[in-house]
Amino acid sequence: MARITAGVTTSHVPAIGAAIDLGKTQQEYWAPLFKGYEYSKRWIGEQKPDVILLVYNDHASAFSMELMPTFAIGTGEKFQPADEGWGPRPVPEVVGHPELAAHIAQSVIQQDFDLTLVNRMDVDHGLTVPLSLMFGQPGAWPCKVIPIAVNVVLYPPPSGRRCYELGKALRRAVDSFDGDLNVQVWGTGGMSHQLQGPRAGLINREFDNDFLERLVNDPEGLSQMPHVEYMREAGSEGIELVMWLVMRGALDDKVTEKHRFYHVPASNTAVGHLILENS
Amino acid sequence: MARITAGVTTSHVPAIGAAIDLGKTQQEYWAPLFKGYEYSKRWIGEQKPDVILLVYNDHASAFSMELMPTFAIGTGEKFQPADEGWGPRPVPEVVGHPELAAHIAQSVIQQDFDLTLVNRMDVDHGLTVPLSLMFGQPGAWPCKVIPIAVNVVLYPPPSGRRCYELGKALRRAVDSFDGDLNVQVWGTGGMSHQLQGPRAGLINREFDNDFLERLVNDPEGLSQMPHVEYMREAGSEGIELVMWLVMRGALDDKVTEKHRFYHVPASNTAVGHLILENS
Amino acid sequence: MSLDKPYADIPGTTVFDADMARVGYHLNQFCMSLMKADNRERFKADERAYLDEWSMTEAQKQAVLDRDYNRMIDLGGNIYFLAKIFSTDGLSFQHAAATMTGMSQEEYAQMMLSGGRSPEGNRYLNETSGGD
Amino acid sequence: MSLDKPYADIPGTTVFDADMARVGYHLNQFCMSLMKADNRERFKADERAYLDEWSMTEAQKQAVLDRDYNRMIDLGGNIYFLAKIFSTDGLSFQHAAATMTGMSQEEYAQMMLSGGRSPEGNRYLNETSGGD
Ligand SMILES: [Fe+3]
Ligand SMILES: [Fe+3]
Repeated sequence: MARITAGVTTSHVPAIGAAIDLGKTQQEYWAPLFKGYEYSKRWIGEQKPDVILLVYNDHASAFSMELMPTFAIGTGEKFQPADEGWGPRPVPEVVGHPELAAHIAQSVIQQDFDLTLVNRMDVDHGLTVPLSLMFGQPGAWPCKVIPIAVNVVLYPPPSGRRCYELGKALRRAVDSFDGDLNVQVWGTGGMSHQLQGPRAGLINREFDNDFLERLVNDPEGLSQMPHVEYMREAGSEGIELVMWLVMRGALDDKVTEKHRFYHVPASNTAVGHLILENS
Repeated sequence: MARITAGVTTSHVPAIGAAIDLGKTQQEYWAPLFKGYEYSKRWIGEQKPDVILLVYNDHASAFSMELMPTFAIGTGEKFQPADEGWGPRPVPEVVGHPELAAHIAQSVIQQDFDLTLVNRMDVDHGLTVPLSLMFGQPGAWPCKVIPIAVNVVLYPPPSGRRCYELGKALRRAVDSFDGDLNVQVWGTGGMSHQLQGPRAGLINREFDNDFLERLVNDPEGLSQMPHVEYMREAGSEGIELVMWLVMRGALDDKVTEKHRFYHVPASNTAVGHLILENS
Repeated sequence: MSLDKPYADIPGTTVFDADMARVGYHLNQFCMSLMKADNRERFKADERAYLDEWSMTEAQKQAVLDRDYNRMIDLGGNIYFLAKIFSTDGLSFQHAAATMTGMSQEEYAQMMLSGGRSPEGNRYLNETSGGD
Repeated sequence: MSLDKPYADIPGTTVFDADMARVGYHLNQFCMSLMKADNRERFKADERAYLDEWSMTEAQKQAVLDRDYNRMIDLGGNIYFLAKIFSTDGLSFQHAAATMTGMSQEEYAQMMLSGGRSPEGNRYLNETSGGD
C-alpha cells in the first residue's frame, strides 16, 4: 500500500537556488538560512521517500498567458529544469512516477477536481529549489517527484479551502494505490514577500509565525482565510502560501511537528519551513 | 444585466461540416438531417444572441497528450478553425468575448472549478459544426463565442454531475456580469456513437430518446448517471453527452422546450438536437 | 495499477485511459504532427522514413503502415488522434470505422442506414454476439 | 467589468487579474520569449528592433527600454514575466524590487536585512505612510 508519511513546507526563493549553485551557502548572508535545513537533510536521509508530490507554482516558465491551468499534474517520465532567463539551473533532471501520477489524476478528477494533465513541461525554481534545500547537490535526485503546479500568478488562484481539499483528495488517491511506496507531500512558496511596486519588500513576521502555528494546529480554520488577507498581510506574492494547505490537507488531522524554522531575509522573502509527520 | 436566455444542444459530427462545406445538404442522405435544423435557424435569427458559451470537446486538435485540461475556457479575442488533417474548414474565424470570458473564469474559479484559461487555441469541428448547423454559411459568425472545452478524450472525463454543476456556476457568473448581453449556452457532441473497434457503429435509439427526455425534465436525476453507463449504452464516444449537462445546468430548473429533433445516421452517429428557453 | 476500470467488460471497446495513454504516447504525438500540411507531405512522400523520426515501437509503426486501426488502438492509439492518419489519406471516419469492424464500407454504411449496430448483445463481454 | 476587486485598496500593489492580463498580454509574451538563449542574444543586440517584432504598445516598449518596472506593471506586466528581462540583464529580483521602491539597491538590501518593510501603515490606501 502506498502511504503518505510526512509533509514538508518550504519557501522556494530563486536566490536560494543561486546561492547553492554558486557555492555561497557558507557566506555570512546565507549561512543562517542553510543552518535551518541541516536537521531536514538528516531527517530526509533517514526517511528515504520513494515519491514526493511536490506542490509548487510555475513562475511564468512552463505556462504563460497562452494557457494557464489552475491545477496541473505532471504525468510524464521526466521534467527538465527550466531556462528562466539565465540558463537552466545546474541540477539533475526530475524523474516522475507516471503510474502513480496517472492513478492520482484519475482518482482526483473523480473527486471533482478539474485537473490538467501535463506530460511535457520544464520545471522552474519553484520545484527545484526545495529539492536542493532538502537534498543538497547530488548527481541525481534520490527519489521520484510528481510535480503538482498551482496557479498563483494570475488572479484568482484557487482558494485556500480548495487547496486544502485537494490535499485530502490526494491523500485518498495515494491510499488507494497498490504499490508499496513511501510518499511525501511538499508545499512550497511563501512566506511573506512582495516583489512588485512601491510596497516591495513587505515582510510580516507576525502573520508568518501565526500561519506556521495554525498550519500545524488549526488547518481547518486557516483554510478559510480569503485571498485578499494573504495579499494585504503577507504581500502580493505571499499568496503562494495557499499551496502549503495542499500539503496540510494530505496529512492526518493531528500531526507530529518534527521541525520548524523561520528566517528573514532571503533576498526579498521571509523563509518558513516545517516538517510534519503522520503518526 | 447579462442573462442566459436559452440553451441549445446538438451533435457536432465532422461529416455534417463536410456536407455543408461541400454543398451536399440537399442530397438524399443529408436532406432529412438538415430539415431538422430549419426551425432552429429561424429561431436563432429571431433570438439574436450576443454571446454563445459553446461547450464542446476538442478532438486532439488544440490539446494533445502533452497537455490535457479537464475544463478550459477561451479568454482570447479570436480563435481560428483547426487543421484536423485535411486543412481548416472554410468557415469564419471565431470572435471571442474576452471581458465576459475573464469575468466567467474569475467567478467560476471562485466557485471551486479548477479552470484552465486559454488565450491561443484553434477550434475544431466540435465547435464549428454546431455554428454551421445553426447559422448556415455567413461571411462572419453573427455573434461572439466563448469556447468552453471539456475533456472527453482521455478517461476520466468530468462526471455528468460535475458538468451539471459547472452549468450552474456559469449561470451565476453570467448573472453577475454588468453588460447587457443576451447569452446562450450550447452543449454539443453525442448522441450515441462508437468510432473504434469491432463495436463501431453502435446506436442506441432508446437510450438517446430517454436522454433527450430526461435532459429536459429530469436533469438532476440524469446527472447521476456514471460514465460507464454512457459508454456501455451509447458507445465509447457517447460519453460526449456529459457536455449537454453543462448547458442544462445553466438553465432554469423548469424550461420551455421549443424544438426537439432526432435522426440516425450522420456517418457513424445518432444526431440529437434540443432548443430550450428559460421562461 | 489499481486504476478502477468498470468499463473493462464492454465488448469490442478500448477505453483511452491513463494506462493506454502511456503506451500510446509517441504514436498519438506522431498523429498530431499530421495537423501540419508540410508534415503530411513528408509523411506521404516516405511513410517509413517519417515514422522513423518518432520514438514509436516497431509494432506501432507497422500498424500505421498497415492502416490497421484496431491494432493501433491495442497499441495505445486513440481514435481522435488516429483520425489525423485517415484524414491525411483523404478518407472518412466512416471508412475507418468500417475497417475496424471487419465489414466492407458498403456493408457498414448499410448497417448505419438501417439504424446502426444494436446495443442488444453488445453491452457485456459474456453476452457478445460476436458481430453485430 | 464587475470583476470583484477586494484588493484594490492595497497600497503600492497591482494585482495581476484578468483585466491586467488583457492589457499586458503581448508585453508578457515578449518576456516569455527571453527564455530562449537565441532570443536573449537578439534582444541584447538590438532591443528596439526586437521589441518591434511584438504587437506591444509604444508605451510598453518604452517602459522596457527604460527598465521602468513600475510602468511595465501599470501597463499589464506581471513580475514573474518581467523577471525574464532582468534575468537577461544578469540582475537579481532584489535589484528589480529595489528600483520599484525608489530606493537604491543598498538601501533596499539594508531594509530587508533589518526585517523588511513593515506591514504597519501599508495595509490600506488611506493609511499609507508614503514610503516604508
Ligand atoms: Fe514562488
Ligand atoms: Fe465529438
